[in-house]
Formats: sequence, structure tokens, C-alpha cells
Amino acid sequence: MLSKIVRTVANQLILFILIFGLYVIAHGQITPGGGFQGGAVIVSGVVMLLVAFSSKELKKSLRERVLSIMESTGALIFIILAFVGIGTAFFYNLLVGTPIFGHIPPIGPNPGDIWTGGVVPLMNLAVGIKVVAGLSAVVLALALFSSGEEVEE
Amino acid sequence: MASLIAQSPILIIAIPLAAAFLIPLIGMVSQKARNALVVVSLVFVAFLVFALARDISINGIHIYTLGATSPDLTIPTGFMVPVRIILEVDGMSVFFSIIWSIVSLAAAIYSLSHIASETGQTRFYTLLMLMVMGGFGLMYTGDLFNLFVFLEIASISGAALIAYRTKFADTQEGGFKYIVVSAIASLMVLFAIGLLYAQYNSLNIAYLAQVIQYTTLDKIALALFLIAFAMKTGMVPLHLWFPDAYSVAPASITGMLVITSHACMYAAFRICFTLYGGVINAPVVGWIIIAFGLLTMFVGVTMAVYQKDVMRFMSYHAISQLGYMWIGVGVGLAVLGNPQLLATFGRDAMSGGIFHILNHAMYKPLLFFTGGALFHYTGTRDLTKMGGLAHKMKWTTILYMIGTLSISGIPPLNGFSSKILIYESVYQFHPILTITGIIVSILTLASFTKAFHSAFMGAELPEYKRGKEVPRSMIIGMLILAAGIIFVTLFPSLVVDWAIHPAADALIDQSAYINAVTGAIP
Amino acid sequence: MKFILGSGYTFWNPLIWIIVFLVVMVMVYFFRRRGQKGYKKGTDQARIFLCGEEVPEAEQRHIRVGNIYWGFFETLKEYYNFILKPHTGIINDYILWFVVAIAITVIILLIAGLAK
Amino acid sequence: MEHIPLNFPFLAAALLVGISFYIIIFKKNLIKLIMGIAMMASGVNLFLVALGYRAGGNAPIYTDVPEGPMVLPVPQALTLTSIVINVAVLALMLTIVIRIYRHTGSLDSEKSRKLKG
Repeated sequence: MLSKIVRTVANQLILFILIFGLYVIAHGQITPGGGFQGGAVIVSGVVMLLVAFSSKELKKSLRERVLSIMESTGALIFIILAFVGIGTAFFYNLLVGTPIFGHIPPIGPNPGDIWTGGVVPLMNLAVGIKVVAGLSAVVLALALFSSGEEVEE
Repeated sequence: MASLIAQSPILIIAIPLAAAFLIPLIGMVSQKARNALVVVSLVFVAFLVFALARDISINGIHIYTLGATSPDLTIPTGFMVPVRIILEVDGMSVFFSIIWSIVSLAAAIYSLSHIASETGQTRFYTLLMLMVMGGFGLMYTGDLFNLFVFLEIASISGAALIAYRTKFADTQEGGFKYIVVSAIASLMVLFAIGLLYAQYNSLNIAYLAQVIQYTTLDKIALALFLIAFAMKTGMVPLHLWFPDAYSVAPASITGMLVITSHACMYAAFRICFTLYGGVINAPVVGWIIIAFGLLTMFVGVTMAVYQKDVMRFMSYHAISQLGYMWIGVGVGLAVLGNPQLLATFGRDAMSGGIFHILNHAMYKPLLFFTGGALFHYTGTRDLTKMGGLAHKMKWTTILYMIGTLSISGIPPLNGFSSKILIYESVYQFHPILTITGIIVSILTLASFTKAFHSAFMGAELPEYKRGKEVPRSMIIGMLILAAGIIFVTLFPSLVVDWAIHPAADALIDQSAYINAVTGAIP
Repeated sequence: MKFILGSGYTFWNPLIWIIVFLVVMVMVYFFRRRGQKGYKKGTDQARIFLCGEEVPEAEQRHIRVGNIYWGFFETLKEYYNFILKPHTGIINDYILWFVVAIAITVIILLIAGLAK
Repeated sequence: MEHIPLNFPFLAAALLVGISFYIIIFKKNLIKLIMGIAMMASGVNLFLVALGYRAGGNAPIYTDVPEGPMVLPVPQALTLTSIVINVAVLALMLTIVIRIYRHTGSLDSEKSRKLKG
């Protein structure tokens, strides 16, 4: 556990990291971002907390069970969204043209419309949930390993 | 039903994936429901695979385009090249997926009691389903990059499963060796994909096969593909990791790893025959494969005779048997440019090699499962500590005998029928191949007799007097494979006509594979 | 139902073999029926007779795996010394073989390309 | 002569792969071996990204893009996928190495080996 200054600053900073990560996830369909990148940004915040507090402290709030549920749910949402279009083909983008994320962007340079992409933004969100849970579990497990502990079973 | 079959290529991949992520959620509620989910989803996938196989035997190659307005729309209007992720299932792919579905089902049922005393079973089944999904994807994918992705999925989950029993030191070492070897082999595959993409701007196998030139870069890419996949299958001299990883994994996983090794063999065939089929310098590549195959056969079996660890000994036999397949298909490749020789013996040699894959995929997992049963009963893999186990393990003994007779090619059993196809056709190409094959077969029988004698025969040893036959689900898992052996034994011609010849023809007939994708221009 | 597996050169019919096996089994059963009728389990008849010597314990009677095919390994000692040398079990060596195999294959393919 | 700098990324990729093969073959420390694999992955990824580059090209994002050529987006997508996969591979390798160290007390690939022959 590091000093009180570091812990306080980390506590404040995590909010900004979270917002930035969510921004990257939400703009995945029009910028070079997406579920994995945004999730990785959020997990960098988790790593910061891991350094500021110890892995034992963090283990109390980041439960392995919760992470496991989050990860499976994220992956399941992704697969269900892919299954939604199976009437025509797997991964078929059913939402294009509908009121939900349904705008069709013009070809060529454009100002960028976030309300596009059909199921892609939703899939990005699902991947984001999965990556946040999965990578946090990985860094937490490695940190606990190196301090000689086991992840709870 | 028709729409189910039309969608089946993706369902076969997506159902194990969905099940893999449902398992952690259901596993928190009930263990029985979780086990039921594993078995039911695998049974359903096996059903789909058989339905798809029947459809392919009637209607030919099956195409599935992900995300398109119609599953067979590979080239959308306004495009000249295939753009989307395409699954392409022909006779060869479906043949391998039949094997994979049967063995993964048997392995899952076998695992139910084999790992019943371990912790973290939910994760075991999650990884198992991911591995199943990776294997199916590897067999069905129509583009090179997804080949790499599915290869990595199968490797990562496989390595985690090998290292699953973390209380033993050797499992960790085996898992580490497997993941290092797989990671490097996969990266080289990716490098080769990059080399091809740089020249032809496409990742689709069918399109690439149409435009490929066989330049110097293509030759380097071919070598990288061939050796990387050969490393994953365990070809001598790249086999060194093979017994290390296979001997320490839980027995059910070892049985499945044998099939992932066959899947990598499938990828190597796909690259040589379909991707490079039109331009390849067939005799040279064929002879490279045959030379490595001879080495694989001989070194594998001589090392196997020497072993004292039951799983290690069987792993070396798996290596040696892989040599037969390399030789059979290698001879087919060597005469690929010569239609007359191909018709005389080339097609038969390839059929023999592919038939041997089917037989090997039945008896080798069965033998690994019996090895796992021995481990379950005695708690050791060391053959020097075993003896007289036939008194207590009657089922295991019978099943081991079926596997042994089959692997050594004793006539009524299926191992013989594929070996005779290989011997007779390969003899036309070069007699030394057949002679080596027969010597290897003799040594195989000799070493399995040795293991049989030291493990099962003799008086009952005092330390193994107590204890019961292994649990029922392990026996059922082994019986599924034994039933497969008996079926192929009784109806070899049926199997050859329905599964083996279509698979061999699918490899030879490169243009059908290309036309299925690029011929669909509206 | 077709049982025969045939190509230009091979002929293989599992049915004949199975019939032969059944005939052999019937013969074995026949000869076994003609054996001694007075065998009883649990009496001295079932005990091992070793020229009157004392029979050793089960553990000492069993031939362990290390002793089987001793002559084979003794004859092929040089081969096994040679073949066991590369089997070091060190992961670094495995990758070395991989690189060597790639290099050899690339060289063969390039030379074959030049010859054309 | 202006095309020569374009080949630099390929040379760098080849150099990275070559160095990483040297590390993997000759360094006995398992952590160094993992570093070698990570380096090899970077080399291959660099190779893939360099494939899609066009001189003076823009990033392939249509949002407020200036006029001009764009670089090829497909290799970038491939690279991203490959990075994601390598994260999983490296995490798994590190976990297993920690286990190996706990069991054998050594990180040397020769001293910690139990399986051979």
C-alpha cells in the first residue's frame, strides 16, 4: 500500500479514466476505438488502483465471482446480438435503418454521426464489459500470485 | 430442417461458444445442470455435423458468409473479390469435423468423472468448449486470418487445459512447453499470411488460390506454413514438445489434443493442396513431406518402445502413427501433377492416409483414455509400478486390447484396413515406404504387448488389491470410441465410399473449392 | 451391405476374417471341453507349482517393464544413445529445431525453384 | 531513392523477429523467453501494419478526414486482433511460469525441467 497522497489521487483519477474508457467504447463505430481498447483503458485504471492499494485490498472490492459473471454476460450479449440476425445470416446487422443506431452515414469524409452502426455499438459495449472483467481478473490474479496468495475458488 | 442445415456451419461454431460462456453462469447454480449442458450441446453439435455431412454428400460444397444479406452471397454487388468472413465446408472439412464431434463428445463424457475430484471444474468445461469451438472453426474457415485466430483459440485453451491440474509440477511444464511452441508456430503462420496479403491483397483462401503466382516470397510463406503446422502436429524432428505436453494433460484432454493435431494436419493439407495446389512444385514438396513422414514413423516408434511412462509411451505412438498419414497424403501430393499416376495409386494413397486419420482418431483417444483410467486407478503413470490390473479393471482391459489390436494393424480391426490401403498404393511409388511401414507396425505391436504385459498381466499386486473399476461415465466415453472402431471394422467400404473418397477428392479438386466462392458472381 | 474394401490392388473383407475367428473360437471351445473335468477352485490344484520350490510373492513374480526387451535395447544401444541425445527436454532446443527445419525447407524450395 | 525509407519498417520487423529468435533459442531464463515471444509478436505486428502503409496516407477514419490517400485498414484490424490474442497468450505464459517457479524453485529452463527423453 502506497502513501495516503497516492491513494487519494488514485481515487480521484479513476473517475476520469473510467469516463475516457467509456468514451472510447461508445465511439467505437466511428473512431479507432472499440470494446477492447476502451476496456483496456479502464483496466489501466484498475492497475493504478492495484499499485496504489495492495492486491489484498483490491480483492475485497473486485470479487472473482462478480468478474466471472460480468465476463460471461458480456460474451453472451455479444453472441446473442450475433444470433439476432440469423434470420438472414449470422452477424447480419438487423438494426441498420431502424430508429436505434440506424442512421446510414454518407460515403466519404463526413462530420461523424454517433447514431450509426446498428448492432456494432452494442457489440462494442458487450466486448467492453467482457474485456474489463477479463483483464481485471488477469492482472488481479497475477498480482495475487506474486504476493503468494491464490484467487478465491 | 432445410434452414437449420443452411445455417449449420455457423451454428456448429457458435453453439459451443455460447455454451462456453453459459457454463460459468449455470455452474454457480448447479453442477448437474452444467454437466448436462456440456453433454447436450455437444450431442446437438454432433447431430448438426452429421446432418451437414449428409447435405454435403448430396449438394456439394457448403458456403456460409457471415453478415451478408444471404448466406451464399460471397461477393456483394459492386465488388470483385470476396470481402466478408466466409466459412467454406467441403468433404475434407466435414470429414475432420465428424471426427472432432465424436471425440469431443466422448472426451466430455469421460471427463465427467475423470476430473470429478478436482477444483475449478467449471473453468475446465469452459475451456473445453472453447477448444471444441476453436477446432471446428479451424476446420470450417474459408480465410487465412480466421485460420490463425481459431488456431490460437484452440492452442490457448489447450495449454490451459494441459496445465489444469496445478498441483503437479510436470503439468505446468507441459502446458508451458505447449503454449510456447504454439505461440511461435502461430506467429510464423501469421507472418506467412502477411507475406501472402502483401502480394495479393486478400485473405480468402479460394481467391488467393486463383491468383497465386509461386514467387520467392510465396515459397518462403509455404515453408513457414508447412513447418509451423507440422510443428503443431508433432512431426519429427519437431516432435520434442509432443510427449511432454500430451503425457501430463488429463486423459480426456489428451484424447482431444490428438484431434487438434489432426486439425493442424488438415490446415497443412489445405495450404498445400488447395491454396498452392495450382502452382506448387508438387514432387519436391511431396518428397519433403514423405521424408519427414518416414523419419516421424521410425523415430516415433523406436522412442515409444523405450518409454516407461504409460501416457508418454502412447504419445510417441501417436507421433509414429502420424507418419503414416503424412506418407499417404505426401505420395498423393508428389504425383498431383500427373493425372495418370494419380488415378493409378495417388488417390488410393491419399485415401489410405485420410482413412488412417479416421482410424487413429478412434483408437488413439481410446488408448489415452485407458491410460487415464490406469492413472485414475493407480495414481501413477509409471509402468514399472503397475501390474496385474486386469483382475480388477475388466472393462479397461478389454478396451485396451481393442485399441492395441487396432493400432498394430491386426487384421479384423480397422487399423489394418487403412494400413493395407497405404501399403499397397505407396509400394507403387517407392517400396522402401511400405517396408518401413511394416517394420514400424511390428514394433508398434511389440511395444504395446510390452505395456499390456507390464500393466495388466501377472499376479494381483498387493497395493492394488483394493479399489474398483473406474466410474461409469469414463467407461461410456471409452465405449463410444470402441463402438466407432467396431463400426469401421465391419463396414470399411461403406466408410471409404461415404467419407474417405469425398475427402480425398475434395483435396485433389482445387477448382471446385475456388468456384464455390468466386463463381458466385451475380 | 458391401463389406469388401477394394481398389486396384487391395482386397479386404472383414467378414471373412470374422467368420474365421468365430470358427477358431468354436474349435477352442471344443478342445477346452475335452480337458480335465475335476478342476476345483481354491484347492491345491489352483496353486502355482514351481518344481517344489517356494513360490515368491506376487511383487517378485511380476516382470516389470524395465526388464522386457532387454536384448533389443542392448543390441540397439548405439542407436538409442544417438536418438536420445536430441531429446533434451529443454524448450529452447525445441525452437532451435523449428528454425533449422524452416531453414532447410526454404533452401530446398528455393533451389528447386532455380532448377526449373 | 525516396522509396528506401519505406522499407525501414520491414527491416525493423525482420530485425525484431531475428533478435527474438536469438533470445528464445539461447536464453535459458523462462521470463526472458516470454519477453522474446512478446518481441516476436511485436515484430510480426509491425510487419502487418507496415504492409498497409501508403506514403503520406491518412488514418482510415472518415470522420472529418482531410483529402488525400488513406492507408489500408485491414492490416490494422488484423494487428489489433493479433495484439488481443497475444495478451491472452502472454498472460497464460506468465501464470504458468509463476506456477513452475513455485513448484521447482527455479526459472531456468534446464534446471526446472522434469520431463525428458
